[in-house]
Amino acid sequence: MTPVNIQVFVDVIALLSGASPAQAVHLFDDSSAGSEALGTTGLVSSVLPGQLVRWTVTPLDVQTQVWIRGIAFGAAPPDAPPSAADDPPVWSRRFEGYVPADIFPGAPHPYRLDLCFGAANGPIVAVEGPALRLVPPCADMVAGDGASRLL
Amino acid sequence: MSQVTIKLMVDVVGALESGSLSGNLFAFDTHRRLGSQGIGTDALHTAVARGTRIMWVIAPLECEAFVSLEDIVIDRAVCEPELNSYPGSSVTYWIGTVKKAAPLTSYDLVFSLGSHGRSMVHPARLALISLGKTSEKGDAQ
Amino acid sequence: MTLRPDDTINNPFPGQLASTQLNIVTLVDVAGTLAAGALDGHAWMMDNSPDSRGKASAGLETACRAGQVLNWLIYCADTTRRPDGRWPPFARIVNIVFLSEDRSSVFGVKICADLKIYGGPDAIRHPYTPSYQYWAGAVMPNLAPGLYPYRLVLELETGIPGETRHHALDGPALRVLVSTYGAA
Amino acid sequence: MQNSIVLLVDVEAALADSDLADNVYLVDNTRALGSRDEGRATMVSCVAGVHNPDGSPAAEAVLNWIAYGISALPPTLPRSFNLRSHHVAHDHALLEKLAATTHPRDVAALLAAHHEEHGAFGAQRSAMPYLPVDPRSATGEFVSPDAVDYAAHLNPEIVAIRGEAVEKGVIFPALYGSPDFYTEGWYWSASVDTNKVGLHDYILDLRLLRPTRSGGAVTWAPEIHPFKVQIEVSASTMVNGFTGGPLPGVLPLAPPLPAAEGAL
Repeated sequence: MTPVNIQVFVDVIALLSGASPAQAVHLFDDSSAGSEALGTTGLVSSVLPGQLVRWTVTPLDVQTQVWIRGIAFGAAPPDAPPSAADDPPVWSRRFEGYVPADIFPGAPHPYRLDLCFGAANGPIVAVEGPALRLVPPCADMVAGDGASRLL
Repeated sequence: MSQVTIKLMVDVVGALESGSLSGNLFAFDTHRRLGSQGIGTDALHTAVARGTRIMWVIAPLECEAFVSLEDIVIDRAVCEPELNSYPGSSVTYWIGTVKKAAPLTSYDLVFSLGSHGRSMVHPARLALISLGKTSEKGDAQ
Repeated sequence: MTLRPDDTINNPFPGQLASTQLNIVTLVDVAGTLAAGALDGHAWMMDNSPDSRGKASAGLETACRAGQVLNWLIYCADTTRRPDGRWPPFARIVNIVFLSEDRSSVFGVKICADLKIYGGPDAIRHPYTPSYQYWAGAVMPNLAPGLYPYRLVLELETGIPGETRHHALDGPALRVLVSTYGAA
Repeated sequence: MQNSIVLLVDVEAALADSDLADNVYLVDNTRALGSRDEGRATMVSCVAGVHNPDGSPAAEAVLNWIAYGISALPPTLPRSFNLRSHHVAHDHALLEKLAATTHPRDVAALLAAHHEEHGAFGAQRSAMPYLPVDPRSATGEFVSPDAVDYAAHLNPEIVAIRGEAVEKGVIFPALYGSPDFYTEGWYWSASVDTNKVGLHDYILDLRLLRPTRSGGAVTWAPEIHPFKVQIEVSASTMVNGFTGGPLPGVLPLAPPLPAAEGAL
């Protein structure tokens, strides 16, 4: 089973100049099981039980710095601490994990993505809206057939 | 008539992130040997004399980051900077001539930063000091 | 070239566009493209120009000005080295072709100066000498405002050594705005 | 991660002192990572490497260098401002005006005005290979290549990056092209081997142009001035943002699951 890559593109300067996450943050994935709202902060990624999900963040203004500080699932309050502590440094955190095998498919699992930038104690921008949705294993076999043949 | 260039290098991302130009502005001039103080800091004191032509230009730290100098707030009895643009471009600079010598004339800089034009003021940290006072170290402070 | 009303978009800071570089970023899901045999739904474009339209779609309209430097960068959805040590297949830009307004033919006027691939070092002094591989160009300084569609031609590795496939994105365009001289 | 390292040079003072010391100031964009002495000649740029648990690099580290003259034209000017062919267009315009002129006095006046505004007609400006074809002061005014004052308005140019950090394989610099007007399309960039943790020296060779007048002619002689700079390489090990450990676990989807290590 190939992993799902969720790519987060951020126009850092726009975001820090007052643009909303909806304007300046774009989320994509390469799920072979079909996803919704690609390119928006409302991305719903279809994932399979046991599948590895990887998040990466890329600045559109390539010389600026942006990192994922934390990813919080569920209805976490907006001011809840992010999932990782201050140590290790934000640039050495890799966000990836396996989809639980024992969760019923169907319902989306929303998450909050906390972004931070160059400064150590700078602002954190919370991106609300994306979600993972578990799909039954057969959904992948139809859509992902061609890919698995090639790879 | 002498001319001095004051180059204002702005860390646009740092300023937007911290909401302040303090520590995110690096000001340079070409009058070190004539007594300018604090070159490379956000508290540059430029040594000038009556008749010195001063040019203020902007340089962002990164080529993708926009910054412009919207205003220079200074005692107009000392200098009246004017906004100019390079012919055939929308890039601007400020230019002014020192009308009278003064021991210390501090001035505010008003910047516009980032793709959505956030306005930010750098208050009274930069200054013009008198060329004649150059031997008195620290006098500018 | 007809001037549309929005070519004179009322940007409150007219200096910014020409004086900053723009990045036009394409994200390609290589595996998805190879499986489908087409880029549709597997490639998206974005930029960092505040007035652009169609961001995160295949029909990006980049708002820019004459004289401005544009960088075309490409990212692949999967860039993680495999457990067997191989890298996943990747995509590169092999051409940028400006088209007529209805995209039916190649446009006869030069749109960008020095439009080509960049990022190659002057000399490979060491195996670790970096190579960046991106396309860039400067919008011709005398170009009239208007919409300039273009085709982004991509080459995708297939994972089979020596075998590549070519696909094109026909949706993007540059929207060259009226240059505003002088101060805001 | 990309480090931008900018050198600001007081070219006029450096030529007067025949020395870059006290006349170069450095700024970079990684203060948050620990770079220090920003705005000074002694600036140390910090490079934050990240490694996988097996020691392989987990992220690329790249340095970019650019040098500005404090009195030179701003780097943000779009290319349209200073096209390399401008002087040809000016010469053509002059020819058209001359063709429409009959009186010798008008011809002389036209030539004088052209010389004042754009330099000598048809001048072989490339005879000074390092000078821009259309030299301008910081205020955008045309400056004759014969004017020694123009030295202050010229950008220094990085012509080589060498020294200990290069010899020891810490940085791998090369010269790259770009369509950027400012540098006439050249800049230096390097990748960093972030396994080489610690403080490292390297040398930037900066080329300044010194005008000397002998008889009626001005000669621009290139001078190479070495300048020592430091980088400090640090490295941390990549950890999983969810588990805090080296490996990925099961995603903490709500409702919280009991510990499910080894779900796969």
